[in-house]
Amino acid sequence: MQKLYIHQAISISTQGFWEGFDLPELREDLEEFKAVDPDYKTVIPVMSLRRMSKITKMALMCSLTISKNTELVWDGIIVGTGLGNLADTEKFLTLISATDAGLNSPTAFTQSSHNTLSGQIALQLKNHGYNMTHVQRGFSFENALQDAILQANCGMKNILLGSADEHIPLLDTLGREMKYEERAIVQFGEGASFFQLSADVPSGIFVQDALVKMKSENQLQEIDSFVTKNKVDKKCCLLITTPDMIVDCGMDRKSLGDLVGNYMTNSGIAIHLGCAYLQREEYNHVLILNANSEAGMGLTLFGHE
Amino acid sequence: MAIQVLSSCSIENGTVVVNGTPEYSVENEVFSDFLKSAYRHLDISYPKYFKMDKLCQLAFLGTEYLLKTNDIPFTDDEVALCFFNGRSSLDTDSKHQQLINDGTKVSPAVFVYTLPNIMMGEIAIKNKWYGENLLILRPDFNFEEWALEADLLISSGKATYCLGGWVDVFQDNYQLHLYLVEAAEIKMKLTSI
Amino acid sequence: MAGKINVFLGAENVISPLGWGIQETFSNAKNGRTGLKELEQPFPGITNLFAAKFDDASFSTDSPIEEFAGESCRGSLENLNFEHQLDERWLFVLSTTKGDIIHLKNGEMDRSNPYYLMQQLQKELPFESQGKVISCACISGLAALIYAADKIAADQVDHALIVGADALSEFTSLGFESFFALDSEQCKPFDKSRKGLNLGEAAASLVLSKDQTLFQTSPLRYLGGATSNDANHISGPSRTGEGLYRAVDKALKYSHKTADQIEFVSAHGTGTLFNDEMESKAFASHGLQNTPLNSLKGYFGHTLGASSLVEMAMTMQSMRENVFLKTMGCAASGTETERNVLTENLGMEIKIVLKTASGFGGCNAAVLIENQ
Amino acid sequence: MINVNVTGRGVVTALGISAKHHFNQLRSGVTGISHFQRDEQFLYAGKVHFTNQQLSKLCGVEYSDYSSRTALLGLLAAREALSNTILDSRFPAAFINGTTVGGMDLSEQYFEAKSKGQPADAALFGMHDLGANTDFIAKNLGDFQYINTISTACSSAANAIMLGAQLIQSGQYQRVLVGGTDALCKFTIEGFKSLMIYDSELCQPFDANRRGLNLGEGAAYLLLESDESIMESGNQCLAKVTGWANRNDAFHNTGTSPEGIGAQKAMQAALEIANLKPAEIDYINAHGTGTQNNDSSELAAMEAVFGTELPDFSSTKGATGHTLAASGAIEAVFSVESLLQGCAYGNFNISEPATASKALLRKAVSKDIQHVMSNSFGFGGNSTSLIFSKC
Repeated sequence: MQKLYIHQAISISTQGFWEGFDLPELREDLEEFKAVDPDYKTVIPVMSLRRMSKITKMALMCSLTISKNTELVWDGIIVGTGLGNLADTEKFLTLISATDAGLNSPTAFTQSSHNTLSGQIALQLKNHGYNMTHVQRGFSFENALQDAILQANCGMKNILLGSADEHIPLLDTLGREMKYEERAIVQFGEGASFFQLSADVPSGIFVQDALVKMKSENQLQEIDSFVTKNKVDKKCCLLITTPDMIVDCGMDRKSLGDLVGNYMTNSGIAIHLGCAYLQREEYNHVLILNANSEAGMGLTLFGHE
Repeated sequence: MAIQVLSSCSIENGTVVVNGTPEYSVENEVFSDFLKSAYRHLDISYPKYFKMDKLCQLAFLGTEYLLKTNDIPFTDDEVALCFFNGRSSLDTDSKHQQLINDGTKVSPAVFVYTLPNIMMGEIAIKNKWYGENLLILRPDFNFEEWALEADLLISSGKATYCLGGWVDVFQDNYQLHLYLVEAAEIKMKLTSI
Repeated sequence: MAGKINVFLGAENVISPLGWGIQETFSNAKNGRTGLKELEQPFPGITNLFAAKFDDASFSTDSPIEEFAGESCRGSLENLNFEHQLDERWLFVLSTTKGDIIHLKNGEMDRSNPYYLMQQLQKELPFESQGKVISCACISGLAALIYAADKIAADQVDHALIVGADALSEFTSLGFESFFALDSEQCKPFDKSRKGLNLGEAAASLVLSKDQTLFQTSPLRYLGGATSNDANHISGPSRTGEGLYRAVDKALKYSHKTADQIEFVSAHGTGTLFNDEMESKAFASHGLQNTPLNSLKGYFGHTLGASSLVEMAMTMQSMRENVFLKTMGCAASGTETERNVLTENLGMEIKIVLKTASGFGGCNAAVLIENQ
Repeated sequence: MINVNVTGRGVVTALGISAKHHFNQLRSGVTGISHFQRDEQFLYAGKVHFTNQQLSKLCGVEYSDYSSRTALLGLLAAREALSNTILDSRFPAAFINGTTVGGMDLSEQYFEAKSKGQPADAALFGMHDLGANTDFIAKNLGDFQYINTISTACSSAANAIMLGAQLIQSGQYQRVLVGGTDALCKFTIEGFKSLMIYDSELCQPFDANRRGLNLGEGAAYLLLESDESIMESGNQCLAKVTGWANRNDAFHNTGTSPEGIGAQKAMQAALEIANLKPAEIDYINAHGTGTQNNDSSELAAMEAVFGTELPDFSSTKGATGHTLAASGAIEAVFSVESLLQGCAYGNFNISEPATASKALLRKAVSKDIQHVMSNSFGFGGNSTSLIFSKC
């Protein structure tokens, strides 16, 4: 597998705006899981800002900041999002279900498209390269990462990879109607994470192996063989992006839900967190476990040189 | 099972519409003249056409226009004919009755067309089709109900294709909506489902 | 085609000049009576006609066909167990070629449309689902039977009442006369000296159902049926019998039977030179030249859209009573291929019967039924 | 070099079901677009003439009020694509689906109920997320080790095909089902109307007087297999995917640049990957939506890539309507049929061509076809070009 080095990472989450690999002080007693808005004006033109929904703003803030720090022209822009632009979708659905709405404003419609994020990034950067959006539920980000690895294997050098999901109040309403537990509803989260990946310039931290399997008879056995194959020792931190997932493997572990809330692409920020752990050289590896659906699971392993 | 339309043809108000596209149109032509000019437009030679009554001529025209767009190599028994018709053969019945009322000698050439299913015979002869024949009389046309009959003919294994629909003629009033349909079934040998 | 759902048929009935109801009609036929006779001045312009016609005094309205067809339906329904709900799972089919055509003489277009007759009949029926009219010339009856059976097999309906009816009219009499297709004496189906057909009027009805218990008397089983076209000529039958051969072939296929399992054939047998010849050829092609066969046109005349249901009902009665009727009018078999045409009533226990019909427009129909 | 073989295909659109049926319809010049009524307004659209109940029956699944039309259409087409293939094999299968509306038809019901103050059923959102539609299809087909959903507007399915081809070529998977599905829904109809590019008449792609697009619905899938997989499945190679590329126009969120830069780059890169000269392309199944903007920039881009000697080209959207995410896969199936049957399709409803080039086909043409290019462009500047070649 082509090694993919991580050069930059930027996230927006309920923990705030987080740039680089220094581990910030993480609060683990959060009562709210809404992403803290940074000052978007620093990179997004104010005129466009007004009409953008939060998910677009978050994604642009992360990706444009990364791009500003480098002279590179991206060979590919790859984004994973679970639910896409919920706010714009809700807005347009409300518009059209009103009786005799007549001609509606197209803004919400055009922005509701799932690839608005990758498209807006390309537009802002005038980037004509590969541009992709993966939307496979809880594995959207894992699949985007898989795509990045595949494209690196096919010759791409510099890739901008990211994830984003937004929260709208309707989700809470639906959660209540569907009789979710109140704590689970409170933990509905949101956030965005973007990374500069390079296939040829080393950075110290790299993606060692990534696996997404939709069909797995025995998840624990699967994890075991993945860990064995990659010669992972006890000095590995396990980051779990799934609520209620219990893995007893003698590794240090952290649940992302408590840190940033639960959203479909929170494995994005798990990578960011993993990078920070690796940077501090506390661990040899960071393994991200996403077992978001009953049968499927994603395993992403990072190492450092 | 369900069916899907391969081609369609409508004829009314001096216009022949094939697969949604106007194919031939004239204004202010009486029905009998229209039957001639639309036949000429087809550019085929079938002298028997001129022996037919108006109902058969209309059904024949509709079928020919419809088949022009499709060159499916039908085998001789895989096309079922299924027609709905509103006023039976009353147009020709009236002619036959008029001869009787007038005390004139009745004509076998007229009498033979006093059966509405003759139009299916004419189509079968032209195309050498030996398949199923069904004619149902009803006051109006409804595609969904026709599709149900066509579906039954196909799903019961009696035909691969069904051609038919609505043909109705009475004096100067006429209307035709024909369809050629096939099964919308996908044949599968999937064992993993 | 009978799939998983079996289709049963019974409650057959016939109202004809030969008898009022299936019992009387069958008994009269068995005793060698015929409904055909020489009519003097049956219609203005026709001096004499050898035909089967009801006595004018039998009817109280100006629409005899409405009365005798309605009577047939009522008779059929009386033979059902009425705890069964009569609801939208019922199908009503009228098979007729000309309906109440006598009103055309006065220019009454609407009443002359067969659809009108169906609506009139439906008014008397205890179920309200929209009735159908099938008009496929002389195969109308079998076409209606096949149609109804297919609908039941496909689970679109549960039960069907089908009635075939046509009246003797000036309209058809003069038409057939113009074809020189009429015999001025008793018709002689399958006979060497046959000259033509006799016309007649009658109604016949029967009930099809997926439910055996609907019938008071044990029903027969519908095996399969098919129609086909000669693709040859609109008024003359195919010389080779190609269309009929194919209809029988398909009916056998849908019935999952082979020709050698057919024990009896109820033929169309109009008595015209070409029709009977054509039928013989088609049957011979299936190797049925030695299978017992009859035509019942000599009892009823050719009752057009009603004929194949009249003959079906009579044949069902034969299967129940184990008596098969002779071909009235036929003295010695006279078609090209030697055939086993019944010229005397024959007592037989028969399991599987083939019923066929052929008509103008080149259409043919074949149905197989079985005595359980 | 591993070949990317197309060994199965399935399609459902307003024209009907099955690849064979569609080919007959296209060659005959039949359109599936009809004038139909929706919420008391009439519009031209390519509506699949089966109810959700009928679709469920055709798919062999139990009807449910909570199954989206997008998923049902997709399952039906996928079934056809896999009709000769058993999934359980030593080669794990992958499934990549493209969609943009997903279960929007159900979400609309929720909002409709709410706007009328009626109780709304939260379960209607069960298929709002696009991946749920993909999972529904996958679950009813068999076991897939890799399942993914691509949503890049109107190029979604084309990108799914591209990704599948790369998975095969890189040796990661031997057997990949790729394509896309989208159902008609109020959301997209009203959306394109709000952009004022929904033609109230029959759409006229590549006509000088074109006014916009007609939406359609449908789904299509291709089964891609490596040579090794074919040895096991015994499937016949119908065509090869030889070229693919995705580039971005980076000009405007919904509009395309006048010179079609993204389209040019995608076509050029696809030709490079296929190792073909422009002159070797025998037919282009263009994106050709019928909007002023798309068709003029697509023409400009084609001229930039192919010079004045354009290969024969046409848009088949006049027959199916614009099926959004599914269009790339539907047109890929058409391209495969084009190779198999030696026929380039005619463009629909042209009265005055938008180009003087004779290459714009107005009627179907029979000829030997070795290589077909299929273009798909979407919102967000997303531009994808695929090349299919004879086996």
